[in-house]
Amino acid sequence: MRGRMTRELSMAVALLAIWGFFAWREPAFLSGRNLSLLSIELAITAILALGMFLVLLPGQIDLAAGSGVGLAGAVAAVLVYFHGMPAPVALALATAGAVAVWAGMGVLVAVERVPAFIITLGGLLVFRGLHWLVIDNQTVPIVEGGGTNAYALLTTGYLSPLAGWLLVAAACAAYTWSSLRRRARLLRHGFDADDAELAFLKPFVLTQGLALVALVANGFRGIPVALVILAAVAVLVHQLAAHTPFGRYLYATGGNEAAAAVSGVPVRATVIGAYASMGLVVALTGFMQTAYSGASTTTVGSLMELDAVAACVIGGTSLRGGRGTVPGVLFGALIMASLINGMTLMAVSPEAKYVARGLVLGLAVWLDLRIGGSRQGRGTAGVDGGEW
Amino acid sequence: MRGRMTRELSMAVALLAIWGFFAWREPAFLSGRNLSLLSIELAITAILALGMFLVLLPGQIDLAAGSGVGLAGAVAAVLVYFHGMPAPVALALATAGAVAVWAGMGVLVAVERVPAFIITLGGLLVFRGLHWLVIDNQTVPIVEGGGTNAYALLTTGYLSPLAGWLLVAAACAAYTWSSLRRRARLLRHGFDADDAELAFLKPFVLTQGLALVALVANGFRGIPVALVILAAVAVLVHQLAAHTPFGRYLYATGGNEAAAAVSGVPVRATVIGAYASMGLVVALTGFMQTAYSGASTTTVGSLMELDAVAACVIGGTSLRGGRGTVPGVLFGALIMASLINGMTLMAVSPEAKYVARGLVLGLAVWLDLRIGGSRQGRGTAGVDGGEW
Amino acid sequence: QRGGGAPQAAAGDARVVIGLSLDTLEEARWRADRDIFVARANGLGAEVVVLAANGDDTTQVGDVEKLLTRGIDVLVIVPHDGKAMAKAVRMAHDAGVPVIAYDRIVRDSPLDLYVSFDNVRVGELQARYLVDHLPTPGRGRIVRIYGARSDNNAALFKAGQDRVLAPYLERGDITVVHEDWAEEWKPENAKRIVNAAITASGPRFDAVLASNDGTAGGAVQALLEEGLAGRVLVTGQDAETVALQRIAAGTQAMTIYKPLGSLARGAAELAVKLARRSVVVAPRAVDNGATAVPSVLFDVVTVTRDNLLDTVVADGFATYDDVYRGIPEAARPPRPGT
Amino acid sequence: MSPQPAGPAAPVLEARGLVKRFGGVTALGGVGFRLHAGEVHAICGENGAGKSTLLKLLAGVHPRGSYQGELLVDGRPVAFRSTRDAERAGIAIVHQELALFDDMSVAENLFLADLPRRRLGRIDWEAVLQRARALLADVGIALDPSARVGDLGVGQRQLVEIARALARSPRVLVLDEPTAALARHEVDALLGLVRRLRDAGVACAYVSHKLDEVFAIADRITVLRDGVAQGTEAAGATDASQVIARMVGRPIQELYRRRRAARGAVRLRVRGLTVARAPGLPPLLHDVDLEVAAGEVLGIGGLMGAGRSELLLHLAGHFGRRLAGEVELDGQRLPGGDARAAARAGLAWVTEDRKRLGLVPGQGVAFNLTLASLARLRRGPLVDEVAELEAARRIVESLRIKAASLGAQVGSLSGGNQQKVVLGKALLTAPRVLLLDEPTRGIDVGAKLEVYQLVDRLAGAGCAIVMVSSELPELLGMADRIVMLGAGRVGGTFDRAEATPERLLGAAMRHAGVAA
Ligand SMILES: Nc1ncnc2c1ncn2[C@@H]1O[C@H](COP(=O)(O)OP(=O)(O)OP(=O)(O)O)[C@@H](O)[C@H]1O
Ligand SMILES: Nc1ncnc2c1ncn2[C@@H]1O[C@H](COP(=O)(O)OP(=O)(O)OP(=O)(O)O)[C@@H](O)[C@H]1O
Ligand SMILES: [Mg+2]
Ligand SMILES: [Mg+2]
Repeated sequence: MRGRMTRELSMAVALLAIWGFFAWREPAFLSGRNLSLLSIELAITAILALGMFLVLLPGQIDLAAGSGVGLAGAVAAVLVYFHGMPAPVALALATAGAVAVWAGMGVLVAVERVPAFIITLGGLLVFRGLHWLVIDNQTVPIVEGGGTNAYALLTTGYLSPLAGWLLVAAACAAYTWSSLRRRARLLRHGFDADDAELAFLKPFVLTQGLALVALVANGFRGIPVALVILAAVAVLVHQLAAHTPFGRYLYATGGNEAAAAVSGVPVRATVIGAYASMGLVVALTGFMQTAYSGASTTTVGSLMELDAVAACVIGGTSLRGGRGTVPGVLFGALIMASLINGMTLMAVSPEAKYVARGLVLGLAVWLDLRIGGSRQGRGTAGVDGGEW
Repeated sequence: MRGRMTRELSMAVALLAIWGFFAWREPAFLSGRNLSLLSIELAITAILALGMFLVLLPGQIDLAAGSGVGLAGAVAAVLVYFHGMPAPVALALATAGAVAVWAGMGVLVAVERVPAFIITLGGLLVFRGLHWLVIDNQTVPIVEGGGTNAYALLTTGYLSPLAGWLLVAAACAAYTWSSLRRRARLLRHGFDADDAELAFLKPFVLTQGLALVALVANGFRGIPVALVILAAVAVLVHQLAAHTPFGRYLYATGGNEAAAAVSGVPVRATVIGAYASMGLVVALTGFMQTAYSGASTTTVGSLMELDAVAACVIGGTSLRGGRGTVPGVLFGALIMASLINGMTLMAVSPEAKYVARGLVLGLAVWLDLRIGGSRQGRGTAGVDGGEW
Repeated sequence: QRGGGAPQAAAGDARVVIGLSLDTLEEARWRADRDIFVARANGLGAEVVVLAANGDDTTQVGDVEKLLTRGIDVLVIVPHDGKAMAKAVRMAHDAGVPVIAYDRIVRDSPLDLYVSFDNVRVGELQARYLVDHLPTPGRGRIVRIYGARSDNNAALFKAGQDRVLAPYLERGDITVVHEDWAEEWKPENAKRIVNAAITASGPRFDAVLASNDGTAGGAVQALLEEGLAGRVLVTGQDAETVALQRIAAGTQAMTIYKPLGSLARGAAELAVKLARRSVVVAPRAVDNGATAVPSVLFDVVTVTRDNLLDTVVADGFATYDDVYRGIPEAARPPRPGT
Repeated sequence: MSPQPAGPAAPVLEARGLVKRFGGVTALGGVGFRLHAGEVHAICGENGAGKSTLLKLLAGVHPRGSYQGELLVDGRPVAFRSTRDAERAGIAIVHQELALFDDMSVAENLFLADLPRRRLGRIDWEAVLQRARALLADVGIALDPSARVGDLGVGQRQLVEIARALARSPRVLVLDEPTAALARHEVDALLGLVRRLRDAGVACAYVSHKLDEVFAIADRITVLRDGVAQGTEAAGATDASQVIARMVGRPIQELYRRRRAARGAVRLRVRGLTVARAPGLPPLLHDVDLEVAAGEVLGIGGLMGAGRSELLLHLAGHFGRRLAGEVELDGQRLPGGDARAAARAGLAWVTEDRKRLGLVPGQGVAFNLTLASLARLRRGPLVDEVAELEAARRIVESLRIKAASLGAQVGSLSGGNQQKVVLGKALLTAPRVLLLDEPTRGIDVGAKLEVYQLVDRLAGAGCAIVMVSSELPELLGMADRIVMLGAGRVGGTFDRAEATPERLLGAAMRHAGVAA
């Protein structure tokens, strides 16, 4: 927990700097419209990053995420457009496929012990090839021209203002209730919890935040469905990682695989589980990314895996496994998404875009190290160093 | 050393399978012309892989290699073509730059302790941006139309048959002499060494091999300069890694960084040194790759870092650091290069190419695990697992 | 299967081998090119070996090497990069193989023949159509989406567009409210760009000058979500099926149809002639920096809602059902021949 | 080793007012310390007293600036930037946690920091091997210099570690629990070596929890408690009980107290067990028979490499291929290599190698304690946070684990407290059979006492306990019956009544001839 506060601070500083800069150079950046669109782009980046987070925790990696995104989206698109399947069915099928394939990769990593870097690098190539085969290098729309369907709605759907407000209200109520209840239990059993002030401040802040989101979003077209999906995924992954045995196993496996194994942690099942969940996430992201560009083309998804890893690491997830938090990952994703959105808004030239992205990536992590110091080695030089 | 023999066997099997297949489907594969060209392509892949090897040994990684290759080549090309610099000077300048920059990244990794994955991912983006800026998204030839210079000769130069034979002779002589001398010294001090038979067999086999190469190459245009460069680099890197303190520090740092630090290994200097060497290699590869395509364009170098890592891992280098050998890396690079060369020769469609590359990558490593078992752990389940 | 070695200058009707080195097969159009070309060549009794370089110059140089290794009588090349492939031409000539540049010229090299559509002209047609069909012809506010910054053709299209737009821009009759490069020709980037345009300067523009159908698709997607689709004029190129459907549906105004058929067939015929070392007639010449390259330039066609049937469908490039897919029978024009 | 004249009165190495903090924890709170040439200076203290930290400062592991206070060598102030500086000043350290490279040869490990070179900076391997052979002979260790360190047993590795420190013929030798992993005869060899060094004028700082050793070798003894020096005395002028009293701040009476519990029904029965590391390899365990009843403590002794750890590992389902024999727990057969089945049957195992197999160092105390029992701490699909904390707190209190909080990183605890966490993890699974491998390795008397009391309590509660130990007194004190292993065979089984050190050692040696 050491330096926890400061590390969150450093994140906030980085983010504020970025937002401030864009707002200054291009006021429209803070317009409700742009923020809504940003939230959709964020959702796509962040969901994939959350999946990557689950894979990084046990000390693995998934380089196939990007091309998997392309493939999943393509399969669904083809099923819908050429085989006239109802969108929900197509999505379900594609998802099932992705989960199976990723679980398979998990087996190769956990049971056959082939380094994940290799397996998923192989996956990257294979899936890209399949992706192009599936769409025959054509452009395959996800829906009959101009129409709409469940698939398209993933990124084009918005909640009605009323629905939005109800959702926000429900969320806040749920959070407040559960957090207060948790605190009560802790205190009852004589463990220390947040003091009263903080305990009431937190739900309050959350409520304000969500209200603000709703307000801004409703000012445009309402809360984007994509954002709701992100929220759901984030809550789910957080619960999974922090509060279920499976989550503990992820951390334990990443922290010391041998010790975990002899403590009765089903190491292999854990790793396979992580990859299976990644499959689920990859499929979901694939649908959203494809829906975002309206059709499946050969370029969908390329290099997204790197963005996902970057988001995780910016958010303090260790590439050696065993360390990381969901809020951190969300923060990291937000930084990446804001960057791209803002630069596009300013019509920055591609070269400059690359340079800026690279610098910010390095800077964010470096800043984090400096201020938060959370990755710094204890005691002797390099005790926990040499980390990628 | 356990399973050393078997692992080399498994490599050989994989390679023979690949060569056999191509020779069967496309006889031209074994033509002197193609083999010479293959050797040039191999040189480019392998040299970068050897650099990556030096970075992987201490447990780091370099994702910026690919775009670095592009940038280095571009800088040199611009200096030659637009500023009319003599090629050697231009190459020297670009090299110096690369070394400095990579050493810088090394410092960030070793001293500032920013994860290498992030620093070099940042580098990937930044260098690509700079690359495009430098050549202004144009195409910059490396030499005035049709002419030639030191730069172009890197991949278009060939040794005269005589020179080739002399070189081969010299190499064999040197090897035989040194190996016999070493054996003598070992025995003199009463340590065990190869028995006489083996001791004479080795140089013999080497001589045969080189003679064959010379024969085939001279059948086309002579031994390619690129191949000579590769040989030089390989010998150098092997000596460095296996027979100098710096090399041993690389292994130690990768094997157990904390232990290395407390046993007086200059961990930071070692890591920085590894990256500096990588800078050198990146520059060299950059020149060769650019020379190969005759001009610097925006696409030079993209994704080469992944091929390099793949070659290393296929060759048995551990991504956790501390394990790997130069011959292994060369083997891995040869597999990759042969694969791409052969498939192109067979005019395989791009999709199929991706799929095949992916499958072979996974297969090679899996086979290696199965037969060589060199990555498998002794004792309790998962005790040494979780490697990427 | 043929062995390696140097190609023999095939005489008379000997079975000739044509090497076709494509920049990429990632876009639908190039597959069409390939299929028609191969079909025609085979028809003329020639064998064709096809390689695609996935838009990477290094790969393409390698491809050419491989083709020469296999032994070919003529090289037909679609250079990813006009300047870079000069090296390929030299290599081919070293091996005694004549070279035809297909669709894109190879610069600074002793090219034997150039067969293409005029890419600059494509840009001109796009801009010309846009200018003429603005709500008030010749005046208005437009968004410009260029192709991949790293792709030379993108520059050519832009050049053509600029040539037409220049006077209007000078007079201020036409103003560009937003312009950007769509990295990798990615539709999602095009969508981002249009979104950015709307965010930055509101939905007050009359047209999006997109350089190809891919980016046009991204633009239309953004406009759809904005409810502007159909009201804002969008240009394109390549006559992708999806684009034709958009034109039929009215969300895209035009695309440039390059009668691939004639180009590919023509190129195949010329290639076979060259391979057999027989006479070739090239009416025009294009300067590639080194020489005036004998050229055969095919004309391109502007496809709009009105001439869909007479162009792409009549050519058999796209079927009636594909084009009008998802459009109610009532709204469709009568099926040709009925 | 270059012999030096017995040192002058001025201390070779002196520390003044050393203060070292790790985040919140104060490891050292102003420690002074003097080390003279030609003396062995023992440092005693409870787990977490700050012994290792002190030694690390002396040896430059923690660089200057990371602590306050000053170090003087030959009366001149020094500030080490790294262990290299310390080595140049003639100070070498043997770490508590092994710092060797498995993939490298013994010789290379010995000279890694300064490998002899030939022209072009290439390593002179022959010289390396020769120097290694010379050094090992000189130090009296029988090891092949070209052997791969990864293939050595725990003890042999420890010896390599010591030899490495001596490779630089230091003037000051710092040893942190060098004998923790050693068997009796190896310990004697080591002590002899240290004496020879002392006589050669080397100054030795020596940390050990084994007081008999300390008194056998030390000239002076400094006691640390909670990072503060409790004074230094000549070994002759004090005795074990005084030292212990100062270490723990309270006198400790008799260490081994066992209330005889009524010997209940047989819980664990092993018959004819023969086990190999892997199929095809020669068996490490031959035809082993043993029985443990409820309420009974079975001690297992033997020399280094006897295969005791392998026996326990195999019983716990973590190791080896069973070639013959069977294992029953409460009448239920346990298949080989099925750890989950063993755990489900109520069998728990505590490793001897806590660093590698015991802990997830990056995680908190509670996390580690409950890791093996999460299944029983569920509340719906989630882990019941409160139940988890309760369980953790119970263990922390009953084992007196010294940690800043339940969330404190285990990696930052001292060796002994880490060991307690490993024990606690096993206890939380409410085992019916408990396998302990060197449960008191590297922990202090106070902690030892607690462990013994715990064992006693568990036995009293009807748990069957198997305890592997290299320390005969421990076996004699705690076990109801003792099985001696030698080279993987049962060399003899004794009732506590008939057991004497001589007979036990005899039994351990019985098959020693067979050992590699
Ligand atoms: N790297 C570290 N980070 C944080 N705290 C540490 C670190 N190393 C030691 N400590 C703390 O400093 C105190 C002293 O630790 P030290 O290892 O010196 O104890 P010790 O006397 O060696 O105990 P033991 O006999 O178990 O080895 C302990 O409270 C420990 O928790
Ligand atoms: N890493 C290893 N590789 C190969 N053999 C090993 C390894 N570790 C131990 N052994 C062998 O296994 C046998 C038992 O080793 P071990 O030292 O664990 O026995 P032990 O009776 O538990 O002694 P102790 O627990 O005191 O070390 C010995 O023959 C030892 O040489
Ligand atoms: Mg200690
Ligand atoms: Mg043991």
